[in-house]
Amino acid sequence: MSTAKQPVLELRNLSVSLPPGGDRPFAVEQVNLRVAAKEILCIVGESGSGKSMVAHAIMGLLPEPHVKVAAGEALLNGENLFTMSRTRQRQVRGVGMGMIFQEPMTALNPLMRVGEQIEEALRLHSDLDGRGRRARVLELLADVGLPNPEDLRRSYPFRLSGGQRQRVMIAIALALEPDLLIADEPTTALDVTTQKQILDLIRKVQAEKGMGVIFITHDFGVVAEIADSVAVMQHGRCVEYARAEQVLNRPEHTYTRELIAAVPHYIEHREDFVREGTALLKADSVRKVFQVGGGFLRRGRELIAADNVSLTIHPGETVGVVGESGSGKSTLGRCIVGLHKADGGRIVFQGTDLVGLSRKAFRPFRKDVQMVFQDPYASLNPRYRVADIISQGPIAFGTPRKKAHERARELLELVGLDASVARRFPHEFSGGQRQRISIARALALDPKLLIADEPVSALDVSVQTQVLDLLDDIRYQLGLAMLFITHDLRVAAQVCDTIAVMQTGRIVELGTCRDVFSNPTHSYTRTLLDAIPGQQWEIPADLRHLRGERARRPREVSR
Amino acid sequence: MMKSVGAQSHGNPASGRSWWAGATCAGLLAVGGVLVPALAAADEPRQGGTLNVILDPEPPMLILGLNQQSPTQVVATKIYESLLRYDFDLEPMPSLAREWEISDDGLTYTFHLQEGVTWHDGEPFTSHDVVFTATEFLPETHPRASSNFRQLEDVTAPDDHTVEFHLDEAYPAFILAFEVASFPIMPAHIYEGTDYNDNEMNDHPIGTGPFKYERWSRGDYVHLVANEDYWQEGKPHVDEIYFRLIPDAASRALALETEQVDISSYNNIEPFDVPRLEQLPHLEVVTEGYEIAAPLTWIEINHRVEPMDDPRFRQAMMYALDREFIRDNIFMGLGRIPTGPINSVTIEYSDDVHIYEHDPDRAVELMEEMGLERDGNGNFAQIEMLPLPYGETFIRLSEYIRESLGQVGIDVRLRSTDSAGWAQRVADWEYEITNNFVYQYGHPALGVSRTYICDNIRQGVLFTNTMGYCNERVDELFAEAAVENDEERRAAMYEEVQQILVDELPVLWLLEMEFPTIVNTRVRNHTTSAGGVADTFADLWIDE
Amino acid sequence: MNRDFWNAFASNRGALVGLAILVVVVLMAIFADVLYPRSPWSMVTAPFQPPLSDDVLLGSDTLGRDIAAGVVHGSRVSLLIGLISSLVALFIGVTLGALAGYFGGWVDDAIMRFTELFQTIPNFVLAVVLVAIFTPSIYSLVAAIAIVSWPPLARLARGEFLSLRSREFVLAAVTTGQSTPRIILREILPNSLSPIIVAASLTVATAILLESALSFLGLGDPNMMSWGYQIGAARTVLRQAWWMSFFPGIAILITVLAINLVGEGLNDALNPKLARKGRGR
Amino acid sequence: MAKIGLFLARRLVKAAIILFFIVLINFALIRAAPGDPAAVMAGEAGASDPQYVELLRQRFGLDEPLHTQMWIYVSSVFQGDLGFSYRQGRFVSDLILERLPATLLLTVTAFIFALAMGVLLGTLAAMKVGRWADTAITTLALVSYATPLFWLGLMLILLFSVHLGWLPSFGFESVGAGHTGLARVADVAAHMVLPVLTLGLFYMAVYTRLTRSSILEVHEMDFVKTARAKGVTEGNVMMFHVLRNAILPVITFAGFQAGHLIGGSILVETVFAWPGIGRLAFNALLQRDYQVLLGVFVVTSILVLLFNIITDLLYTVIDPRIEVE
Repeated sequence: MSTAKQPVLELRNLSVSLPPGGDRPFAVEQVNLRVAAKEILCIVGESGSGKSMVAHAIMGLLPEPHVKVAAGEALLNGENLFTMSRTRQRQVRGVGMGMIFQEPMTALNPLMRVGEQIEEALRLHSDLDGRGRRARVLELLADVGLPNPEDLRRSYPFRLSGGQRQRVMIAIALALEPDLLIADEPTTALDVTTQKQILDLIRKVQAEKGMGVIFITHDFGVVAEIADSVAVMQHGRCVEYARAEQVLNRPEHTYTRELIAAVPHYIEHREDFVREGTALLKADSVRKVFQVGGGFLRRGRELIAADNVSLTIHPGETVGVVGESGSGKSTLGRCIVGLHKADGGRIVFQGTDLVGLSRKAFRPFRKDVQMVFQDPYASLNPRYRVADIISQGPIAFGTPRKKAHERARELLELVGLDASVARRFPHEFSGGQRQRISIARALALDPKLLIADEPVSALDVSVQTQVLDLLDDIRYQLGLAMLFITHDLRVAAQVCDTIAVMQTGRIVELGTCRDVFSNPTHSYTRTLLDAIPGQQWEIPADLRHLRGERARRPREVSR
Repeated sequence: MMKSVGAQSHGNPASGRSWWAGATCAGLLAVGGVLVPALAAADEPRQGGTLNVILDPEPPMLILGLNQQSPTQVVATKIYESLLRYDFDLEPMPSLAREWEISDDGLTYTFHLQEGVTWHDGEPFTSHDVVFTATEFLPETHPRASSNFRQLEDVTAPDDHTVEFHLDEAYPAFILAFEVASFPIMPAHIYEGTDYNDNEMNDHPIGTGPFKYERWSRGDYVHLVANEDYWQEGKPHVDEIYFRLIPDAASRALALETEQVDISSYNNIEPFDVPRLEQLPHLEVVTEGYEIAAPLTWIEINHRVEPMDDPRFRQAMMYALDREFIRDNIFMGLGRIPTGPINSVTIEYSDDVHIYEHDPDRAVELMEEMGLERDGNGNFAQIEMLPLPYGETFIRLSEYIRESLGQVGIDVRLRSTDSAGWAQRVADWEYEITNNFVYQYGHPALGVSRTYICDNIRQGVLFTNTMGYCNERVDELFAEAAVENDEERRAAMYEEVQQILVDELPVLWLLEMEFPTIVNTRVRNHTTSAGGVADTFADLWIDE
Repeated sequence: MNRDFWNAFASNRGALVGLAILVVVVLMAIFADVLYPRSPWSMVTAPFQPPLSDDVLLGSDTLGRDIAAGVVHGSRVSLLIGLISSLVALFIGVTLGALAGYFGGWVDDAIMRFTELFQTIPNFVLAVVLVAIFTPSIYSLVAAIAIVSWPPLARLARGEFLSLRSREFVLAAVTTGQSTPRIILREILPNSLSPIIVAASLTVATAILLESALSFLGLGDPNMMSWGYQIGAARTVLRQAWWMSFFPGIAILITVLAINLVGEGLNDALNPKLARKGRGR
Repeated sequence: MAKIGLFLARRLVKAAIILFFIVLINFALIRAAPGDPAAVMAGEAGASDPQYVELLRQRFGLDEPLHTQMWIYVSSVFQGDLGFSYRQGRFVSDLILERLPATLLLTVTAFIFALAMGVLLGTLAAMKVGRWADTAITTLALVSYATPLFWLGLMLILLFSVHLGWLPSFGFESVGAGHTGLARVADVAAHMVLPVLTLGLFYMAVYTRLTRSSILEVHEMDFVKTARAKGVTEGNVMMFHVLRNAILPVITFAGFQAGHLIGGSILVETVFAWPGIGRLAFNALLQRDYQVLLGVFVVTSILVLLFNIITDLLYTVIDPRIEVE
């Protein structure tokens, strides 16, 4: 457990109540935690575990009166945050503790200059005069590694990238050198390379200032990267709380074990895919340009989303396209499936160039190329029953309704759902189940190629694994080719035969999965690999085998 | 015949206008003016004070020679004058003409002008101005000049203060043509040789009257001040007049009530408000001063539409209407129930005609007699009515007509139009029934016959025989009576024509309308002639 | 689903009150001929009878017509015109908004410029002109009110379509080969309806206000007794007979209020996410 | 500065194009009206002489082909000439310019009143959400939002002018009272109270509701949490973080509503006998004075466009995210 030193923060029996009528009475139930100076405590859990509520309760940011602290104490340097006066609370915020939020795009006031926002805390809680505050702002901006502090001070948030904003947030939180820093999923919305920088920064400032840190995350990779101690939360309860080394390597609670087992990680890969016969799909110098910000009497900027992109997919092959946001990976997928019209190049599918085909001429190919989308909550029409959703494609292509519905029930079983759910509506399902339905819909047309656009990134890790396994299974069973788009190299590593790494609209590296991981040739690929959090941590062997088996299963011969 | 003018609204949007033209009045020989005592008993007039008069709607301009709508008249009659004024019995009185004679053959009218009269800009007023007005200005600008002066051969000015009008045919009614709105004398020195409509002085009227133009704040008020050089010594009595533009009827009533204004005229005040205002101690209501107009309102019927071509059907409609109710509840007692086409105050009126009482049963009988049958809803006929779009009273009236006719089985649907649409539909005979009111100008030859004679069935022209009624005997009687010098024979002819018309009911006469002039009791001598409020106000004074 | 909807709706007390009032008004409209079998135009008593006089509950007007009968029959016109013109506006607005939002590009540009044009002309002025030009009748009133009411609905529909068009289930419909009309009508439209229904319910309220304002200015259908007409007719006798304008005005006020309340309730029930921002945190 | 100039130029071009179409639409609409203007004019002048009608027709160019009339009108509008009112014998631009100040005074005052009160009440309600003050304000807003403004005007007259006698019920000022200087200002102000209240109350309700919901929405946003986490006082959170952001949609909407406000002034000017262009328009409409009506249309549309441009400019000042380029 944590050090014997006087803790900076101690939570005793913290319970946070939810408004009546919800699915459970408490968001957080009887949580006990301690954070000492220079300690980083990671609270890990899946969505709905109550981990963010803990942070909000400490900061006094719960959406009262609906959600409020029901019991317990939070002692900051021995002083109970829940019983102190409002004025004292305000003083403690900022001076005693600072907080960083998940979404850097919305956490800064869009109408205030960056400098003012940092200064505001100083003005309230320090004796510095104007000049002193300005100097301190510049110092803070430099401390969090932002270039040109002088210019940046006068910028508005909208001009900053997500990573830069998160740095500004850190600067705000650090402005008064608090004893405790609470970081609520501060890197979740960031690209992996940025995430690494921010993690490094937090670790650096924490070491320099000797702060205690509560770091909330869902990612065990991140935990492995920075945690001194770990608390695992499930359904509002803390199920395991111990030193990081112990939790990571010798987890005790079943739930922790499941979570860790589900962490995607690079594993010794199955045998390389052998390309046979002619390519199913051949993309050649595909180019896509968007007009941005155009309007009446005004030409927009050109944004090149895909430039000179070439790749091939053979029957039975899974090609992973990996890249950070804005790299053009989704654009590529959508060009192939015909949602975007490519501006240049050729996309040859079984001998036919799809680029430039009219809507009508494209239609027959729709059957062959299907797509699974990212957001399970947005990809199913909430007004239709599951059976209708799945059979919409076949019906559009002339299958009798009754037959299509029968097929839908078969497909439901194929994706691991009960056939009886066909009559239900999407809102009755969880995210993972919806993603299964989404897959069933894509399969309904018996496609030859499946485009999976970040199919698991909106899901919790445990569910992620199941869906990945399902996709992999189905691919084997049906002999599908798949284009798997993801931002997460670890995920790609689990399902892909071939990996294409994209950066700003171009493919910078293309090779077998093994090659890309073990022998990256492009510096960007190396940067990406480097940025994967928690690389030095090996998932305990006893958990690893749970997943290894399937991955190494011999390939079935594709039909 | 004359086709002078017709229906007017004074209250609402579009507005009314003109007076008249001349007409033959056999026996009406030139008489020197005798001043009729003013209506309000005069104490010693007090000098000074400000008069506030309601003006509605806003006149388009104040140049009386170019525009004769009633709001224009209310203001401009203080600025401009004519040769004559008329008393309540339509006898001429002197104005800019001090004396006048008419030759025995009725062809020459000689006017002797007042001396020492100057225009507001200081220029002297002479006979040249009169000649210019009669021969140059009005023929070009006055909508009815061509008919007023049809018999006019020429106009001469023997000297600066004498004018002679020569006619090519005797036309006794000509003596009535010198009322100020028909014959406002315009300053020759300003208008001669210019484009009258585009004269730069058009926004600053120059006349000879007792009040001078001072300021016009559009949408708000017109301000006139006393003319110190007025030719009648010691007049006018008040220092200034504000004509206040108050477009809302309720606000106008309130303004009278709160003494913010002193005078309202025409239908400034909705009839509903009159009884209440009349009760207030500081207000009096006068209905004199509209003798020339003598408006008569009726239901106009398109005889081209069945079954209204049948006199029995028109009679049935008449029997269905309770005209006393109309007078008492819609016009709030302002008016008299007419017996026929001629207003009871108009010359040649006769009451020896059939009287239509309110008798719905008779109405039903008549329609059954005609062989009409009730439809599923119990209606004998369906009629569309265009309400006259001139203010609320007429809308109420239309609603009343719909109800009353509905009760005897005539289903009336109202169809709204604006004034333009109304005018076009009526003129083009594209209507079934409508209501209308028309001025009579004192004599049947001037304002009555035009409505009923066959000659005047002219498509596209308003205020003609738009019903399409035609009876040759009626034409004959009107034509002969107009030139008949013998009083008895003329009376007999007019009596006959009235009897025929009352039997055949070309239109359904509803009411001889009375306009209320509502005046604060501190104002004296306000109504001194048939011009009423549209007179000079030279004699008007304000008591403490 | 329906139960949830009703519960969400019923949790807004104002909405329930509004619904109750609206039901009363609708019943009044339906049973007008039972309550007051005679035409509201018929002159049943002496003019200017004050409220609570012998036979006229709310007094009589200048011609002795029963104000209460007018108020009861007037509800028909208000509801009829409010409803029909809103439906027409809804049709125009949703059609244009859907086309603009779905097709984007120059179609969107053209339609939105067109919408902007109509939003720039002061809408009441436009309504007055339209009714006056095409002569007041129930048809011209409906048309004029619809013509000035559609732009906000078009903008709303466009926004919904624009955001739904790129929603993944719509993309899925494209990739599974659905036809464009089907995508618009079956995939997007049903999902965009909630906010549109709410907006449309508020449009009904606005339409009733517009109708009353036009009638007040004397631009109502002369054969249909309406509240605006009653107030317009009473304006000149405001001093003698306050009841003539007071009661019809109250009728408009509570009807419009009720519709707004119901609209808010619908909003709470149909757009739970938006509802929260409107009320407590 | 140059950027703002360019922005303005672009907005003006756009406004001109919209204006062009508005003029076309209006022209078409009014031409669709029944009734030959010349015949109507002649009829009202009491003359039914066809030659006189023909004369009028020529005099006012009504005998030209329609497209010529339209083209003449459109091109002259863009030269600032709104034509000549034959009914009033004056230039339309003069007529409108005379009436414009009264309307602007009324609408701008009502607008400012509505906006100020709306934002104030909305903020108050949002701060006291769920408590009696909120309930009271929300109810007031709901009721004001449902009140027909012409009726409200009448009721206010009944109460304040007729029964209490506190305020004048019509007109712009007490004409002939000879007030000058401050006394005149006070006199005009007294005349303005009821019309401004009547016109403003509805819009106040709109802005109140909008401000309230906007504030509640912004209140939920992350950056407000950030501010709280900094220990900013609730008052400052409201002033500097919430209100500033919440006001943006209110401004957008308010800019949009300028046109409605001018439309509403037709009713208010009619009820209160206010000498403005709303009344001018209504009278012109009834008199079929095409030139004046078209003029009023064009001018009110220009006002709306101007209002929109001002709103946009204001927006760029308040919101740094809006690029003026």
